[in-house]
Order: sequence, then structure tokens, then C-alpha cells
Amino acid sequence: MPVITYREAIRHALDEELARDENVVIMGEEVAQYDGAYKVTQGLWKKWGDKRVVDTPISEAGFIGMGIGASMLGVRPVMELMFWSFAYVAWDQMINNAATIRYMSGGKINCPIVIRGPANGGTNVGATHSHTPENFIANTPGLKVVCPATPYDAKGLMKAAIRDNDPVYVMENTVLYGETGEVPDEEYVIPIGVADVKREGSDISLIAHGRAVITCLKAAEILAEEHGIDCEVVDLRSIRPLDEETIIESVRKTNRALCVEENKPFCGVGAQIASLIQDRCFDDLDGPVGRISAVDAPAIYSPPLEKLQLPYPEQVVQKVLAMV
Amino acid sequence: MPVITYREAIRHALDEELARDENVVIMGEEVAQYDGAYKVTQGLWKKWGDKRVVDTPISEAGFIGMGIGASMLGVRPVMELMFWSFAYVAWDQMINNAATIRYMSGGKINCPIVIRGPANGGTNVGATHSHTPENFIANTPGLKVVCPATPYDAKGLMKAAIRDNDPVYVMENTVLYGETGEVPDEEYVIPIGVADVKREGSDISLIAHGRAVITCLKAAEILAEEHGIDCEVVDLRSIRPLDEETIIESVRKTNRALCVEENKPFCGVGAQIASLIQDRCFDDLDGPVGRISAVDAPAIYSPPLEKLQLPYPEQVVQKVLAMV
Amino acid sequence: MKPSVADPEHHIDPTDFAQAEINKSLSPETKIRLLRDMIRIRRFEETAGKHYNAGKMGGFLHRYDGQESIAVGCASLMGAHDHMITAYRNHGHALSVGMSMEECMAELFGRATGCSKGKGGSMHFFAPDKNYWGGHGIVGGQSPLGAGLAYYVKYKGLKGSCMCFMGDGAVNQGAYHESLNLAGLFDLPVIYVIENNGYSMGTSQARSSVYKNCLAYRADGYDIVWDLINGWDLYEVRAKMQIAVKRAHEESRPTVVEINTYRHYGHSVADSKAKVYRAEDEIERFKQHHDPIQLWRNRLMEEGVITEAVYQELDKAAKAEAVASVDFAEASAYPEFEDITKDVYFEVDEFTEAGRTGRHFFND
Amino acid sequence: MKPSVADPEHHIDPTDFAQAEINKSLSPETKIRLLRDMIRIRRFEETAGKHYNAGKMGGFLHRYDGQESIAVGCASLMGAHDHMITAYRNHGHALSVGMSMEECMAELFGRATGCSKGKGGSMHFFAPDKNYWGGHGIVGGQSPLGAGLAYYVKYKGLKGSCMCFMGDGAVNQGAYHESLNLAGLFDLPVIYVIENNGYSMGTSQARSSVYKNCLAYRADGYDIVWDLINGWDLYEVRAKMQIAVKRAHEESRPTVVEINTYRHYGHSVADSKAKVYRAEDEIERFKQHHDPIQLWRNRLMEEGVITEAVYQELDKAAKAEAVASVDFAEASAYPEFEDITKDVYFEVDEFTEAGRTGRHFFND
Ligand SMILES: Cc1ncc(C[n+]2csc(CCOP(=O)(O)OP(=O)(O)O)c2C)c(N)n1
Ligand SMILES: Cc1ncc(C[n+]2csc(CCOP(=O)(O)OP(=O)(O)O)c2C)c(N)n1
Ligand SMILES: [Mg+2]
Ligand SMILES: [Mg+2]
Repeated sequence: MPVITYREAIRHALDEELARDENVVIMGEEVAQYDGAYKVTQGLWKKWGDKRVVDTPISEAGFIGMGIGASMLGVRPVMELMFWSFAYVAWDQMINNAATIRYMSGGKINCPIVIRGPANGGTNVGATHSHTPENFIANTPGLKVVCPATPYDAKGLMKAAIRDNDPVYVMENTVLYGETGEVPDEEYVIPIGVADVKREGSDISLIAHGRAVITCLKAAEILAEEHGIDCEVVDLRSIRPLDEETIIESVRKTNRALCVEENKPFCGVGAQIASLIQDRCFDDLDGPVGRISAVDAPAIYSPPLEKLQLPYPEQVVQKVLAMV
Repeated sequence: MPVITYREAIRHALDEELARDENVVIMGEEVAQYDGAYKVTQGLWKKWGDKRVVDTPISEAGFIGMGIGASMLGVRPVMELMFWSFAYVAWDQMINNAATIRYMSGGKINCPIVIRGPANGGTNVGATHSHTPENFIANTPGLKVVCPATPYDAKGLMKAAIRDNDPVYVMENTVLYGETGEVPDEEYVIPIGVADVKREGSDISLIAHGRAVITCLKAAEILAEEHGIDCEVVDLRSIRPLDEETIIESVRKTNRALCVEENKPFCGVGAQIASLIQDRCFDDLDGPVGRISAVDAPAIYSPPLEKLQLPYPEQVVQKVLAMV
Repeated sequence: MKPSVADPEHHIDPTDFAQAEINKSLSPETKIRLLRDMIRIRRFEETAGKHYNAGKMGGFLHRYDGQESIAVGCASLMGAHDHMITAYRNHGHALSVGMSMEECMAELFGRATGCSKGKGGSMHFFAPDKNYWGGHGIVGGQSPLGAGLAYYVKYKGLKGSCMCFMGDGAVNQGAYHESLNLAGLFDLPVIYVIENNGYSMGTSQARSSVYKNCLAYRADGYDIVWDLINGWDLYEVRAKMQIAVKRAHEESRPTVVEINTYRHYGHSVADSKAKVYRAEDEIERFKQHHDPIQLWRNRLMEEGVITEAVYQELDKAAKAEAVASVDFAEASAYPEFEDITKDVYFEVDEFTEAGRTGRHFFND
Repeated sequence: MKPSVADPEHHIDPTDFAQAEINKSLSPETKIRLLRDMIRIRRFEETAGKHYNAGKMGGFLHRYDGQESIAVGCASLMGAHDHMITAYRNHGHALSVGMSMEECMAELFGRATGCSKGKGGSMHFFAPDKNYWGGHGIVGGQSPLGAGLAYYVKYKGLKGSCMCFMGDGAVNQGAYHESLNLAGLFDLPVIYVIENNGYSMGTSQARSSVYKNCLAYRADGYDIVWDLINGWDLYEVRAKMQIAVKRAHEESRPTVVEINTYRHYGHSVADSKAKVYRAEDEIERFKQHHDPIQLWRNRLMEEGVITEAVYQELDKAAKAEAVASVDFAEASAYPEFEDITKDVYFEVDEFTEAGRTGRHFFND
């Protein structure tokens, strides 16, 4: 199978969907002539032209709202946020208009928009540029949110997001853009709402999404090699809809769970998962569900410190050792 | 002790703080000449004049950002959001500028701003006007958020918020504005971060904030009278900082916990509390921590239905009966 | 700095808008229909207000009395690809595009037969089949949506437009300005219509906005053509709006128009200071001399298009229709409990594969 | 529509800004200090760029080369109650108000000795003691803050101002427009300075904004005085900015100025297309003919204020200072792990009662 980067995988998804459906339009700051701030859309403007790949001014509330409006009539905009952090200037459009228009119209309208871009810390861009609001979004009925961890998932989920008739917010990760993985040439789509057991194991379930999945996989390897502990790694992939059954099944098998995420701890996704597990697996658990999140402060700039602010494999290893 | 409304209690707090500190300024839409959309600021403009009580245009991002800027130099703005739902057009100012300026400046700046207003459903104002983002705010290090349930707490917490040197977001409730309670004439301040056991009990801990506390108290009465079940009701009052010890102590005593909130369930405050309890009270629990939240959809308009969308006493009663 | 209509190419005599082509071509029947449409709005609002005060509704009720000529005049210019979107004061727009009083009244009563199945309420009427996109509660929040509807029109190469309405208070929301720049930059056939009734809640225009000339003039900084309209004259509304519509259709360019108007009642029915922040005589003056319905009625009488009897008949019919709509609403059922979680996700409602994958709702 | 300086009351000859009072009164020493300040910025940026490319820093590095006259010219007008705030391209402003290269360079290197203790990085330099309020990363996000700093000045009855800088791309953020209305409405002594370098990242002004006259002209719709300035002429920057400062001090009224300028390098050091979206000859032209440092140097030579030797000496000193600042940075320690959760809450940092009540941080 071809090995390509996470970035290329997303680009292929966009390219294929541009070809499949003439209503698909890529939009965002620097996505066209500049090829994208992170080169995700590289070459697409050249190939598809001004109508299908559109540069916007720095007006997130304006252009995302515009995309929502256009989607109500049938354009299928795939909007890039250069950073997901910039969502906050467009928050009302994203949380009110996109999420509630269907409801408030009694189902007369739907809003097939995709909003995508990187949402992550770890690149020393500071507190205002490192937000990861998947928990805010998943709190909001009417929205869907996915956080792919691998090139394969990124492509498959992006295609599903574009074909979905509800607003789907896709959170990528600049740290992962250059990571490679196998991605088949043949067309495929990954249904939104299906978790993926990225590694089977029997001693403890590590439950994660986005880059934290990679961190868990590394930790699992160390734990297996150095400590003889067999971790199962559950990649949520989609936060809302959520594949609760895969989580529960895993915990029923391992009897232990650790949630790992790069978000801040308070009301993070890990809180929801821990709350779910203690509810559904109360008698299966050999100990409390553990949680690892970012160190609870705004993202620090200083590069060596930011490394420690986000979950890292050795930290997961230590926590697992303390838990089993 | 004088019995006054929740609305009056807040007004007294504002009035007293205007008197105490000449840097305190009340600002917001219709807060001055109109006496406030919900009459919280009634009479303050007349008493304090244009300089201290200021009407703003409908520019939440602008005027809240302006307040943040002014607070950096020492003005102490108390900004009213006519509805907390309107925070989303000012979200970047509230979540980036207010929360991170201290951090990014290495502690050189602080931001003594208060942002207050009603955050609640239940008055049939529809999906865009019924947001309760206390979980979003508590997720954000640098911010504090309190949700008073009674006139006494509303006054004491408001005064603490105004004196606090960090940004404090105060969530009131239009449904509670007319509720009455005892409030002493003498000056008092309630420290932010201290929960209040509103009712002692031994069978189960009902953990709530805001109006859900009132719902729990009513349910507790029914449970006591009709079912002989003795509930403890823990009012969080402050979400961040959080009084974890009071929660834990209560659960260690009752061995059962039910979190009740008016927010949507996914990553709500109840998720964080459940995650906390299962971690710290794993061996004390006789069963999983339960949760009740709003029915997971945008706020419906239809009045009889919205009543059922938010937690109500009988619902809490049924849930408790199923748990004990 | 010259407003759009001043452009001589439009051949419009600003002292007699009745002579504008779009008005000259009106048949007596259409003129009467316009009158009827305005009266229907007035009677709908009055009836709704009465039942609101009787406690039959929840939430807000923002009445449109006094502003009828705007929605009716603008809607009368809409063709197959012209769209409309507005803020929460939207009953007039809804009725103007042809929504029935029944579905609207039932919505106010929170019934399942309401236009939004009782989910939206007063602020959220919708009829996509009539090119009507609501009904939006966040001030200014609809302005990018309006640009987006126009984006679709342009994207599909249609001759159309989107009329996006907003209040005078809404011009101070950032989203509106972002929309202006986008509309100008992308050549969007959007028409921003500022319904200037002089107040945003209890705040007069002077206390909420700084401006030169008028609020619409802010468009000049975006090189967007603007105009100012006397809203009480239906002929003027139609004549000047038609220029904007034509610009949208033929040049795919935006316009900003500001239409002076007045709301007869409070910001919402529950407006504690409705008679404090506006002088009694100001209100009276507008009701007496600037009521668009009375002015249009008088005009049509002058023109010999109607008699007083015709007017009375229209009025009676509108009243009866409003009363009947209340009967309809009251006879309708509320939504069921299960309906609360319907209409959240298209994929769930349609029982698609995507709607069945993973958990979508999170109550235990 | 006339820009502010065109107002004859200001007695400024637009063909010779050196004759403006504020410039005529400059001593040779001050003129040399202004040159020195610009050179220091240039050398700081060059040195930072070199070490960024060597992998010594993380995140972004937005260089100010080419725009020095703006920050230096504006800062030279600041008195006790004049404040400054800007966006992420903020090294020039920081040095202009008197921050040391050491604290700035150490910040870039992520050290605890940095001006923000290594927490802010390149985009976030601060010196409240020098009336300098940063360094902000969200485009346009600082504009309401600037209004707020001015609000304080007015609230306290001081004769002062806030200069709030932003790029040409930032004018399309809604927050800026909301700020303009607030500034006008509340008579705030704020000066919005649009540093127009022609591009927002890879997007030219023409592709990001629709406008008439210039971007600053949008202020006209808010009845706010505006002006357009050639940024490469330090005399012009000072002369025209001084009018705005005076307006702030004496009338407590806002101004919007747009200053034409050019950035010599990419948007940030990592700008893959820096030489694609701008023609090579355009870049060369600006470097050759519009470099504010060279123009000022030539001017001071013409005036006989400096000789080439003086210039060389200033340059050598600036280079040495920059190199020393790197030494300082590299010799400094990184923050400790415990520092991550410091400077989050004032009350916690200060060990107050409020800081000890309840749990503030939520890692297990
Ligand atoms: C962002 C936002 N802020 C505040 C409100 C509350 N609010 C609703 S209507 C209104 C006044 C709007 O006035 P205007 O735009 O002139 O419209 P009008 O009511 O006169 O039709 C306000 C402040 C809101 N709905 N949304
Ligand atoms: C709200 C927001 N959107 C996008 C960005 C990403 N971004 C950073 S700088 C920039 C270009 C800004 O250009 P301009 O305002 O002209 O300033 P300049 O870089 O030329 O100094 C963009 C798009 C951001 N930081 N914030
Ligand atoms: Mg109005
Ligand atoms: Mg620029």
C-alpha cells in the first residue's frame, strides 16, 4: 500500500471530493494561491481554479458564516481555519448558526459544512494559538467532531465529513502533518462514530484521540517491552458521535482504563469518557479510571517546557505503572 | 434577616462595590438608562451617573475587549452580558485575551474584570439564547466561574468576584431573579471556591450548581417525605476554582452521588465531577455516579416541552429511586 | 458619497416614486394585494400580542407594527432566485413571502403544527421553499448567512439576490462589517437592508452609533453603493430597492440600503420602558403621520384604486384570518417529548447509515 | 473625505514634514537616537532570524525589517500617559519603547529571563512599566484592548492616548469595527495605526480588502478623522502622528492613520512563498528606495547631523548589542517545570486568601 503523509492524505480526500461533487468548495485564508499555510491544499487551486478553491480575507466570523449560509442552499463548503484557535472569533457562527439552524427550523434546513484545520499545541506558538476545543464542540448538539490520528483515518474521515449532511468539524494536527502511514489507492470512507482499536491488549485500555493516540502507542510499546504490560489502545477518532460500545467492550476486557488527551483537564473529553466508564463498567473496573491531559495552564511558549506540558510516552508509562 | 430577591441581592452587591472602589464601572447593553434588560442594575445609573454606569452599543466583542484593556490598567469593569449566550460573539476576547494575558506576559499584567449576566434555559427563548457555557470557561485556565443559586450566594460571590484580581465570570439565571432569600444587611463576601452543603443528608449526595441546586432541594424534600430517603445537597457555587474536598467528604459519607446540571451532558460539569468522584472515592461508592443534564438537543422553544428538557424535581426523584 | 438612487441612469424622480417603472407597472390588483399583505401583518401582530399578554406564549414577541411597508415592499420584488433572511423581528417578512398565519401563529403557541414545529418560536420562522431563511436571534449574526445565500446564487450562475435585513443596532456587530468586505470582494449579490426604527431596545441611534450621513454610508468605505429610503412610502421602498435588486441581478454587486421606519410598540411585548425612552409625542407623530398602512391606503384611495369599503373588507378578512389562526394553533398539539431530540441531525432524522453510527445523544 | 493633515489649522507643509513643529524642535542628539533605535531593531531582527534558522527558537518569528520608522517614530511621541499595543509583529515596538535586547532575545530563546519569562515567545513581548501592552497573536484581537487602554486614560482624566497598531489584513476583523464605533461614541483617545505593508501573509491588499481611497478611510463612516502616511519618511510619520496625539490629548478623540510601509522579508521567517507572491523587483525597489533607515541616514547626512562614520559606529554598536543579547539568552536558564502553572492566576501567584481557596488546577 502507498505510504503517504497525513497532510497528503487530507489533500487527496479534498481532491477526490472536489472531483466527485461540483458543490464542494475549499475556502479559507491562504488555501488557494499560497497552497495553504501548512500546505494541506497544495496544488488544489492550480488544479481546480478560482471557483472551487477560494482565498478569503482574515474574517473568520464572516467567511465561516458565509459558508454556513451557502451550505443551507446546497454548496458544500470545506472551510479551513488556519488554526482551530481562530474559531473563537467565529464562535457564534459555529456554535449558534451551524449547530441550531436545523433545529430552529424544525428540520427544514440542514447545514452540510466542514470546518477543518489544525488544533494542537506542541509547536511553541503560544497560548492563543494552541486551543483544542473538541470538548466544547462535542458539548453542542447539532455538531459532529472528529480528530484523526493517522493518515489513513484522516483521509477516510475527511471524505465522510464532506459527504455528511450535518456540520462536521475536523481537527487535524500540525505535528502530525508530516507523519506517514499506509493509505490505499482505492476509494474508502471511514464512518464517523466508529472508534478504532489501534492496538489490542489485555491489561489496560488507553483511550485517546488525535496525537495522544500516537503517544499511547509509543507508551504501549515501552510498557510491553520493558514492563511486560499489555495495553489496548482505543482511538476514539470521532468524539461526537462517540463509539461508546468499543470503549466499554475494551474496558470490560482489560478492567482498567486511562484516558489520555492533549486538551486541558477540566471538562475535557477524558472527563466524559471517565464518567461513561464508571457508569457502564462499574463492576468491571479494578481501579479508578485514570486521566492524563495537558498541564493545566495556558500553552507555554518555551520549547522544552511545552514538551512537558503535553502528554508524552514516558508520562503515560509512569501513570500506567502506578495504575496496574 | 431581610428577605430580598436574587436580583436585588446582585444589585446591592454592585451598588456597594461602586461605593467601595471608584474604579468599579458597570457596563453593558441597556444597563444604565434602561435599568437593565432584567432590571438587575435598576437605579444604579440614576445614583452613580454616566461615568460609573455605562450603556454600550451591541458590540460584545468590542466592549468586553475594551473592558479587558481598561482592566489591565486598573479600571475594574463589571460587564453585563444581556444573556450569557451572547458571549459567543465575544468569545475570543473572553477566552484568549482575558484568560491568557497574564500568562503570556509572564505575570506582568492582570485582568480584574467581571463578566456577568444570566445563563440559563427555561424561559422559551430558544436555542441561541439558552447557552450555559460554565464548562467551557472552567476548561480554560486563567478564568474563574461561579454560578450562584440563592440571593445570599449571589451577593456574596458577586462582591468576591469584583474584588478578585483575576477575571471572574458570573452566571446568573433569569428564572432565579425573582426568587427570594435571606440576605443580611451587614457586609459579607463569599470566597470563590467554597462549596456549600445546602442540605445535609446521609443516603446520597446530589451535586449541583445554579438553578439545579433548587431542583435538587425540592427533590430532596419529596424524597424525604415520600420515600424516606435522606439526600445531601452540595451546591458547588464556584465551578473553577472548585471545592473538591467538600464533594469528596460528602460522597464518603453517603457513598452515592448524582450530579445534576442544566447544561448539555457531553463534557458538562457533571462529567468532571463524576470523573473526580470515581477517582477519589472509588472504594466508597456503592454504585456509579449518576448524572442528569438537559435533554441533549438545542433548547426547544415550545414552553411545555422546554420544561421537560431541563432537570425537574420529579426526574431527580426517579433517578435517585433507581440509584439507591 | 452620493447614494445609489442619485445616479441619473436610474431615471427615477425622487419627488415621485410612483412614477418609477417598477411602480408604474403595478396593477390595481397587486396594489391591493400589497395593502392586504400589510394589513395582515398588522392584524397578526395585534392578535399575537393579545395572546402573548394572556400568557399563551413563552419567550419574546417582537412586533413589526409600523414597519410593514419594508417587508412587504421588498418581498414584492422577489423572483425565483431572490432570497430573504432577517433578524428576530421577522413575522412581517414571513407573512410577506407567503407563509400562512396558521403556521406562524401555531409556532408562537409552541405547537407541532408551527412552521418550525414549535422548536423555534417567535424569533425563528423559516420557509426555505419560499426562499425565506428566517428569523435569527443573535444580533448581526444573520449577516454572514445572507452573504452565503448570495454566494450560492452566484456560485450557480443564477440571476438572483439575497436581501439580508437587520436593525439599526445591528450595524455595530463585527460580523456585519466582515460581511460587507466579503460581499464587495467576492461580488456577491447581497442587499443589506438596515431597518432603521431609531432604537435598539431602549437605546436611540445617537447613543449606539457614530456615523456620518447615515448608517448605510459606512458601506462607502467598502466601495459598496448605499442608499437611504423613507420606509413609510411603499413606492419609494420598491423603487429604490429595485435598483439594488437590479444591481444584484445584472452586476452581481452588493448594496446597502437604510430604510427609515418606526416601531409602534416596544422592543418586545415585554418592554418595561417602551414609553420612557421614546417621547409620547414622538410615538404619536409616527403613528399619525408615518404609518405605512394608512399612507398606502390613502394613496390608493387618491388613486381611486380602492374605496374605504374595500379597505374595511381587507381589514375584516385579515382580522378573521388572525383569529382563525389562533383557533388553529390552539387546536394543535404540542410536540411530543421524543420530538426534543429530532431535527438535531439530518443523518439521524433520515435514518441513514451515518445517523446510526456511534452515539449521537448523551443522556443516560 | 479629506484626511486629517489636510486640515489647514495644523500648519503643516505636506511637501516638507521636516518643517513641522514637532520635527523642527528635534535636537541632533534625538535625531541620532532615532536612527540608532531603527538600526537596533534591524540588527535585532537579523540576529534573531539567524538563530531562528539555526533552530534555537520555536514557534513563529515575524520580522519587522523595513517598517522600523513606524514604531520608532510613534514611540518618540509618547509621554507619560501615552500607551502602545500591537499585534504579533512586535519586536520593533518593544525595542522602541525602551525594552532591552536582552530580555527580548531571551524571550525568543524561551528563557526564564525573557520579558515574558519564556511564556509568551516572539508574538508576546510586554512592558507595562513602559506603557507597552504587547504583542498579540489573534489578528485584530488587540483593537478592543487598545480602546480599553484609552478608556482608562479618559476615565482617569489624564492627557494621554493609546496607539493601537495593526496590519492591513486586520482591518477585516469585526472586532476592529466594533472598536471604531466605541472609540467614536465614547470619545476615546485611541489612535488606530494601520501598518500597511501591502500584504497579509501571501495575500495582497487588493485580494483581501475592498475599499475606497485607502483602508483608513473606512473610519469616515464612523465620523472619525483619518490620515494616510508615507511610512518611510520618519519626519512624516512624526508630523502626522503628532496631530493624532494632540487630538487625543486635547479633544479626547480617536484617529485612524494608515502608514504605508513594506516588510523586507516573509510574513514570518518560515514563509515558503515569500518570493512568490511578491515580485522580486517589487521587493528590491522597496529595499533600495524605501528603506526607512537608509532614508533617515541620508537625510541626517544631508542635514549634517551625522557622518558615515557615526552611522557605522551606531551600526556596529547595534550589532554588538544583538550578539551580546544572544549570549545573554543562551546563558540563561529555561523556566522550571513548576513555572508552567505560575502566572495563571494573580491570586494564586500572590498567595492571597482567594488564591488558596478551592482547587485552581486540575491535573491529578
Ligand atoms: C449579540 C446580541 N447582543 C444582544 C442581543 C439582545 N438584543 C436583542 S434585540 C436587541 C436590539 C436590536 O436593535 P435593532 O438592531 O435596532 O433591531 P430592532 O429591535 O430595532 O428591530 C438587543 C440588544 C442579541 N440578541 N444578540
Ligand atoms: C483571527 C486570526 N486569523 C488568522 C490568523 C493567522 N495570521 C497571522 S498573521 C496573518 C496575516 C496578517 O496580516 P497583516 O494584518 O497585514 O499584518 P502583517 O503580518 O502584514 O504585519 C494571519 C492570516 C491569526 N493570527 N488570527
Ligand atoms: Mg432598531
Ligand atoms: Mg500586512
